[in-house]
Amino acid sequence: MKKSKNLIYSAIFGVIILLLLFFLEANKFQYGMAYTILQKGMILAVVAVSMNLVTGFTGLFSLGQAGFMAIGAYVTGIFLIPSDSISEVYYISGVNPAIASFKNWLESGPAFLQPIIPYLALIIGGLLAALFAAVIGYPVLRLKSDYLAIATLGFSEIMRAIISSPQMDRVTNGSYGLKKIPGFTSIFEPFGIMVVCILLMVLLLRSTYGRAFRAIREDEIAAEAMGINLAKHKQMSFIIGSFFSAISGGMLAMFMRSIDSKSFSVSLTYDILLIVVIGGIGSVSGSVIAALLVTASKEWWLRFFDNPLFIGGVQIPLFRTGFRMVIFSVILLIVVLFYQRGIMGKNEFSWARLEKRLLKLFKRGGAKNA
Amino acid sequence: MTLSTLLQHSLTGISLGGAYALIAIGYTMVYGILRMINFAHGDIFMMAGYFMIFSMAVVPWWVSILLVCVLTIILGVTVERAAYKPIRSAPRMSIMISAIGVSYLLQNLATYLFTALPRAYPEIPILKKIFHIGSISSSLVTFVTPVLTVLLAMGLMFLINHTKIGMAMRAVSKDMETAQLMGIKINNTISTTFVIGSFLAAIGSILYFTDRMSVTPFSGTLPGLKCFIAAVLGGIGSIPGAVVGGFIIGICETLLVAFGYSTYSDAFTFILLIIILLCRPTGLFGEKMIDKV
Amino acid sequence: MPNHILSVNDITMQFGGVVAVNNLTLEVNENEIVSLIGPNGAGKTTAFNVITGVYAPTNGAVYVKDNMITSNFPKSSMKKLYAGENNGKYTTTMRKTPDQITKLGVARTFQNIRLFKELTAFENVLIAKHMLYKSNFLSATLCLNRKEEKAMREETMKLLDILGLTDVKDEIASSLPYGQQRHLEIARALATNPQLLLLDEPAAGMNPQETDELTKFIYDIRKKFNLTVFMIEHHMDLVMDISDRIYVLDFGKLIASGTPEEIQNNQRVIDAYLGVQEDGE
Amino acid sequence: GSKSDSDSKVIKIGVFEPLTGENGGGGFQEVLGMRYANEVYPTVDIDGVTYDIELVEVDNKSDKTEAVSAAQSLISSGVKVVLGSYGSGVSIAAGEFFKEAGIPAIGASCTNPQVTLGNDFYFRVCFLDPFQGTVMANYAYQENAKTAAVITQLGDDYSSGLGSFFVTAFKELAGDSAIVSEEQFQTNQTDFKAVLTNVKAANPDVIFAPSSIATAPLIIKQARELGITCPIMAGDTWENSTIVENAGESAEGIVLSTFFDDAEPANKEAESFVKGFKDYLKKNNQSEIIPAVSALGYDAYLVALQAIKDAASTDSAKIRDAMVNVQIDGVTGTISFDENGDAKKDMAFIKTVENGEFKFLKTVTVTK
Amino acid sequence: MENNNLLELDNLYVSYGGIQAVKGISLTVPKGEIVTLIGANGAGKSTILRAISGLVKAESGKIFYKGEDITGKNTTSIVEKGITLVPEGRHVFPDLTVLENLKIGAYLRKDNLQEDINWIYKLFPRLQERSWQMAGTLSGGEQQMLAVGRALMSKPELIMMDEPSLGLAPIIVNDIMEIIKTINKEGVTILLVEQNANLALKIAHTGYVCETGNITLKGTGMELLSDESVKAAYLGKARRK
Ligand SMILES: Nc1ncnc2c1ncn2[C@@H]1O[C@H](COP(=O)(O)OP(=O)(O)OP(=O)(O)O)[C@@H](O)[C@H]1O
Ligand SMILES: Nc1ncnc2c1ncn2[C@@H]1O[C@H](COP(=O)(O)OP(=O)(O)OP(=O)(O)O)[C@@H](O)[C@H]1O
Ligand SMILES: [Mg+2]
Ligand SMILES: [Mg+2]
Repeated sequence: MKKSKNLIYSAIFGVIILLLLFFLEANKFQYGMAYTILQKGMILAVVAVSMNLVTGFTGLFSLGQAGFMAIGAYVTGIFLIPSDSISEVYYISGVNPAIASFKNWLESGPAFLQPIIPYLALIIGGLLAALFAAVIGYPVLRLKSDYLAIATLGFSEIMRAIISSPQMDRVTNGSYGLKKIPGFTSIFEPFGIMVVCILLMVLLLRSTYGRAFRAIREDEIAAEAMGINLAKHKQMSFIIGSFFSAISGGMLAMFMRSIDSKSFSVSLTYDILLIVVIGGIGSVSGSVIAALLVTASKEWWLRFFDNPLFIGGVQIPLFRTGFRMVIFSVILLIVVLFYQRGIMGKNEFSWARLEKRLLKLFKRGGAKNA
Repeated sequence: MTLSTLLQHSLTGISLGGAYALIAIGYTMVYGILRMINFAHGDIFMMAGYFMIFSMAVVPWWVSILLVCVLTIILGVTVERAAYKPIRSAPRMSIMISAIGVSYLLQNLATYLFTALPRAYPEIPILKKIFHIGSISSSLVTFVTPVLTVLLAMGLMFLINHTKIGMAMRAVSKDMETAQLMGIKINNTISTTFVIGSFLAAIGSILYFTDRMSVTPFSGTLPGLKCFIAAVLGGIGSIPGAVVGGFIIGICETLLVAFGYSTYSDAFTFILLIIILLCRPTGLFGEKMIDKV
Repeated sequence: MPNHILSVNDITMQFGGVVAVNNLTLEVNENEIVSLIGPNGAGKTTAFNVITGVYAPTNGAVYVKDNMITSNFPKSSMKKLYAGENNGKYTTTMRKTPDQITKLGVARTFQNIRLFKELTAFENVLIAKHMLYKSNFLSATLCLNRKEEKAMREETMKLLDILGLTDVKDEIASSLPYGQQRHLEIARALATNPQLLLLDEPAAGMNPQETDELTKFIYDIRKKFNLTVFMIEHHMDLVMDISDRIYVLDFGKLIASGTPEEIQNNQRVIDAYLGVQEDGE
Repeated sequence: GSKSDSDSKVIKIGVFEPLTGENGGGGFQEVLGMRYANEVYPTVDIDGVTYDIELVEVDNKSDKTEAVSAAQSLISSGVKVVLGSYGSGVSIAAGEFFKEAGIPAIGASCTNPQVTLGNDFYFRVCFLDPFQGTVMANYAYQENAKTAAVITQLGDDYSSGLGSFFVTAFKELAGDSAIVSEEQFQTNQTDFKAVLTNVKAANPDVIFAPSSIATAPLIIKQARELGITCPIMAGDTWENSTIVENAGESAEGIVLSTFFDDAEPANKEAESFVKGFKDYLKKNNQSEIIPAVSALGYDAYLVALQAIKDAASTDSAKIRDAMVNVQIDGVTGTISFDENGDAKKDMAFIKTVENGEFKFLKTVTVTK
Repeated sequence: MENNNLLELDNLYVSYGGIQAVKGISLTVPKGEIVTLIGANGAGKSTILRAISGLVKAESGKIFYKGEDITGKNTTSIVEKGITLVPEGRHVFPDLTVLENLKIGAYLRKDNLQEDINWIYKLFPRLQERSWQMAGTLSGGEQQMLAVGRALMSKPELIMMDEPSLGLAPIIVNDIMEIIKTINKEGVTILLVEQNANLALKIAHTGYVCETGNITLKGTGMELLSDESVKAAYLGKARRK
C-alpha cells in the first residue's frame, strides 16, 4: 500500500516536472533566466552526484572533478564545433589537421549519425576521463584522506596546465579556449542526460557494489577483511565518478558555448564540493536539490542585492555590486552552521518524510491560527 | 646562466620560500589540532595586508606592525569562534565548507568594501632598504624573511614538543573528549592555535606584501593554495615539514622559471607534490598513520 | 599433514626495536577449537594480523590448507631489521592481501570492534556477502542479478537470526550495545562462508554470564558451519571450557602448548599469565 | 535613472561588466564611464516620444561560467542593447547568447579579435590587439630598440594574444633574433623576480609586458628593484592610475598605448567629457586621472544612443541594423564600424608616466 | 554537608537522540568507599559515568559532588573538582608517547610528577619498558594499563573506572583489583563499573545492579555476591558450582 502511494506521488511529480519543462521550453525567451539556471543546475547536479559517489559514498576525498570536467568539455567542444567555424576558433595557430579531417569525416557521415554526435561526444569524453582516472588512480588511490584530496587537486591543475600550454595550441587552442560550440536544442536534452546519469549512479549505489563502497568508507581494514578488494573497488568508484564528471563537463561546454581552461580551476571543484556538502554527504537527492538551490540563489535570486535598491525613493545604503556575494557567503555559512550534515544529511528524499514534515508544518500553522 | 644570475635566483627562491613557509605553518597548526584544512587562512593573510594599508595611513610603521598582528589575531580567533567552533562535532567535510564559506566571505567583503582594484602596500622603510652586492641587488626583506621564518619555526617546535600547552594541543588534536577528561580546556587550546597561526599569517603578510607592494581581495588565494601544498608536501601537521615544504616550493618554483619552464611552474609544483606523496604517502615529515588493528 | 587448516611457520614480526612475535610456529587442525593466550603485549593480535595479511611478517611463512598466504625473505631491506635465527631461510617473497585471504576461507573479528559504524546491522552482514557475488558491476547496476541478491538477503537474515540480532537489524551498528556489536562482528565474519574463524577476544566486555552463553554459541556455530575456530581470549573460563588445544605466548615466544589441563598446571604459564587462581569460594 | 512617472517610457540598456573577481577593478572604471554618460544623456527621443534610458547593471565576476547566467539575466530583464565587457573572455562567452537573443552588444575595451569575429551582433569601440601589438612594436623600433623581451600571462587571451602580435610585428621590423627573451607567468602570480632575472640576463632594449592592472605594478616594481632600467611597455590596460599609485616611483618611464588622451581632447564631446568626468570621479572617491576604459565606456554608451536614434525604434534588431552605419564623434575619436563590427580606428596614443602622471608622447598610426 | 557522600545522583535521566539510556537513577558514593556498578551490556552503566563527567548532558535529574550541584557543568571544570574517569575503551592519546600520556594525566597539577611516574612504572613495569613508544601502537592490554595509570596521575579524589579489566590478562586483572584496593586505602573514593562482577563485588563496599537504565538492586558487595538473582544473571556458571 505504502509502495503504491509512493509510486503515485512520484508519477504525479514526474508529470508536473515534464509539464513544467514543456512550459519553459515553449516560453524560453520569457523565462530565460529560469531556463538558464535550470540547465546549469542540472549539469552541476550530475557532477555533484558523481562527486558524492566518490567522496560521500566511497570515502575517497577527491578534489579532481574540475580536471575531469575539463576533459569532457574539451572533447565535446572539439567534436561539436562545426567545421566551418574551425578556422575562426583556431585563429592564432590553426588546427591540427587530424582533427580537421576527423571532423570532416564525421560531418560527412550518414545522416542518422548527426543527431547523436553530441551524445557520442559526451560518452567519448567520459571514456577518456575514465581512462585518465584509471591511469592516475592506480598510484594515487593509495593515498589517504587529505593527501588524496590534494593529489587529485594537483592532477586537475596539471590537466589545466596541459590544456592551456602552447604545445596544445593546435588541439585545445591553448589559452584562447574554444568557442562556437553548439548548445542544446531544448531543455529536454540536458534533463534527459541528467536523469539517465543520476539513475545509473543511484542503481550502482544501491547494488552490492554500492554497499561495498560504503563499507570502504566506514572502515577500510574491516572491508578488506570482508573480502573486498580495496584497490579494485576504489579504482572502480573513482573511474565511474570521473566518467560522469566528464559527461557533466561536456554538458557544461554545450551550456557555455565557449570554454577555456580557466573555467575549470580549483574554484569550480570547490563549488561542487559546496553543493555536495550542502546537500548532504552521502545523499543523492540532497546533491540534486542543492545543485539547483545553490545555482539559483547564487546567480539568480540574490542578484537584486547587486543593484541599488530604492524604497519610497530612498536608496537603501548597502545595496551595490558585490553585496550579492557577501550575502551569498553569509547564507552559505548559516546553512552550514545550522544544517551541519547538509540539508538531507545521509538520507534520501522520500515522500513519507515530506508528508510528515508538511503535516507538522500544517499543525503548527493551525495551532497558530487557533 | 651566469653565477650572479643564479645567485640572484637563489636569493629570490629562498626569500619566497620563507614567506611560503610562514603561511604554511599556519595551515599545518590548524590542521594539526582540528584535522581541518583552514581554507580561510590565505584570506586572513590577505586581510592582514589591508590592515597594514589602513593602519600605516594613520600611525607610524612600528605601531602598525603591532596593530596588524593584533587585528589579524582577533580576526583569526573570531573566525574560529564564529564559524568553526559551532560545528566542531560535524563531519570534517562540513567544517571544510565552513572554511570555504569564510574564505568566500572575506574575499567578497574585501571586494565590496575596498573594490577589486589593487591597493598599494605601504613601504616599511627598513625592510625596503636595497642592497647591491656586485651585480646582485635585493632589499633587506629578502634576507630577513628566511631568517625570521626559521627562528619562528624553531620557537614553535619548542612550544609544541616541550611545553604543556603544546602537549595539550597534540592531545586535543587526537581526541577532544578524552582531552577534556584530562582537564584540558579545549576552547582555549584551539584558540591558542589560531592565535599563533594568525600571528604568523600577519608576519608572513608583512614580509610577503612588502616584497610585492599591492593587495587585492584575491591576493590570498594563490599563496594560500601554494602554502597549503607546501604544508601537505612537508607532511601536514608537522612544523618542520611546513618549513621545508615552503622552501622547497619557493625555490623550485623560482628555479624552474629561471631555467625557462615557467609555463609548467604550477604544474611542476603539483607534480613534485604527487611524486613526493607517492614515495611518502604522508609527506616528508608527516606522521605515519598509526592504524593498530 | 593433510588436516592442518592453518600452519604458521617460524613467524617473526618486528616493529623497529620491538619484536612483537618471535619465531612462532603453530598448527590448527580442521574442526578444532584452538586458543592463543598470553600476557598483554605478548604478540597475539600481531600473530592474527600476520595470518590475515594485515602485516607482512619480518620473517616466516603462513599456509592456509595448501595455499601459501605469506612467506618472507629477510633478504633485502628487511634484513637490516631482522635479527632472528631464521635469517635468510625464506627467500621468495609473496604476500596475499587480506581480501584474498578472506576468499580462501579465513574470517576474523577484531580486538577493537571494527564494524561499519554508520550502516545498519543488516547492511553490515550483507556487505560481507559481496565477496561471493559473481556478477560484475554492470549487471549489478542494471539489476540483472535479482536472484543472487535475493539469496544473499535471505542468508543474511538467517545469520542475524542465529546470532539473535533480528530485532535490531535496522539499527545503526554504532548504537548497539557492546555485546551485540561483538555478536554482529561474528555474524559478519560468518557471512563470508569461512572455514577458519579467527576471534580476537570475543568475550571482552562481557560479564561471566554472557561469556557462558558465548561459549555455548561458539560450540554451536562450529557444528553448524563445520568451522575451525582459532581464538585469542583472556577469559580463562571460556578458554578452558572450550579449547581442544591452547598455545601460550609470552614476549612473542611460544612458551607452552597443550590441552587445557596441561596448560592450567604449567608453572611457566601460571607465573607469566594466569597468576594464582583465586578460588575464593 | 530616476523613478519615472507611469506615463514616461523607459528603454533599458544592459551593462555587462565584471565588478568583482579578477578584472573587477577595470570593469568598475568602465562602468563609471557608462554611468556618467547616462547622467549626461539620460533620455532619447524616438518619434517625438521621450524615453528614459535605464542602465541595468550585471556583474559577470570576470568568470566565464557565470557570464552565461549574467548575460541571461540581462536578456530576461528586457534590455535592448548591451554594453561591455571589460575582459574579452567573458564577452566571447556572452556573445553567443546576445546573438541568439538578437540583442546588439557594444564592447568598450575588449580588444581580442574573437569578440566580434563571426558575431554580427557584437560591435566594439576600441581598437584590436593585433593593431595594438603592431603599434607598440613600431614605436619601440622607432625609439631605437633593437632587442625586446616579452612577458605574458599564461592562459590569458588578452596578454598572450597581445604578446604574440607584438612578437610577430617586432620580428618583422628588427629581425628574427630581436626577441631575446619570452617569459610567461601564471595567473595570480605575484612574484616575478625569477622571470625578471632572466629578462635582465638577456639584457633587452625594451620589455613588453601586457598584463592586468593587478599584475602590472608588481612587474614594474620588481623589475626596478632588480636593477632593470630599460623601458617597460604594455598595452591599454596599463593606462590606469592604480598602477601609478601602486608602483610609485618605479612607474616613471613606463610606456603604453591607449585609446584616449585627456590632455588634448580631440573634439567638443571630449572636451566636455574631460571636464565633467573629473568631477564625477571625485564624487565617486576615485583618483582624478581619467582611465581610458571610462572614456571607452562613455563612447560605447554614445554609440548605443545614436543607434537607437538612427533606428528610431526600440526594437533590438532595428537598433542592430542601425548600428552598422552609425557614425559619431566620440571622446576617443570618430567611431564607425567595419564589416566585422570593429571600430575603424587607425591611431593609438602612446603615453608614458612622468612625475606620477600619464603624459602623452605621440600618436602612432598603422594602416591595417 | 551533613552526610559524607562524595557523589550523589538524584533521579538522573539521560538519552541519546530520543533513546533513553538512563531512566531515573539515584545512587550515592560515600567518601572513601569503593562503589561498584554491575549490569548487563547496554544497561547504561557507561552512560552514568559519562553523565557525571559531563560528557553527555543529563536530560533531567541532578548530580551533586560534595553537596555542590555539578549538573550541566562542562567536563573540564568537573575534572578540576577532582573527578577523573577512566573511559571505556582506553582512549589513550595514540601519537603521544607513553610518558607523555602519563604527564598529560597530571595536566592540572603544578607540582613535581617524577615520584608519581615512578610509582605508576612500579605498578605496571610494562609501561616503563615502553615509555618512549607511541601509545597508539601498544597492545590492547598495555593501553588499558596506560589508561588506568594516566588517571591515577591526576591524584583525583574520586576516580571512576569503566571496565578497567577489559582485555587484561588474568594476572593483571588481579593486580588491578589490588591497586584499586590500595589507592582506596590511601583515601581515594572509587566508582567502579566492571563486567567481572565477581572481582568487583569482592572488593566493593557497596554494589548497585543496573538493568536497562534502572537500578534494580543495592547492597554491600558480599550481599550481592551471594544474592541468587545476581548469581544467576551475572556471575556465570563457573562460579555457580
Ligand atoms: N604497529 C606497531 N608498532 C610498534 N609496536 C607494535 C605495533 N603493533 C604492536 N606493537 C607491539 O607489539 C607487541 C604485541 O602487540 P599485540 O597487540 O600483538 O599484543 P597482544 O598479545 O594482542 O596483547 P593484548 O592481549 O594486550 O591485546 C606490543 O608490545 C605492542 O606494543
Ligand atoms: N552514542 C550513542 N548513541 C546512541 N545510543 C547509545 C550511544 N551510546 C550508548 N547508547 C545506548 O545507550 C544504552 C546504554 O549504553 P551504555 O554504553 O551506557 O551501556 P553499558 O551498561 O555501559 O554497556 P556495556 O557493558 O556494553 O558497556 C545502550 O542501549 C546503547 O545502545
Ligand atoms: Mg591483542
Ligand atoms: Mg559500557
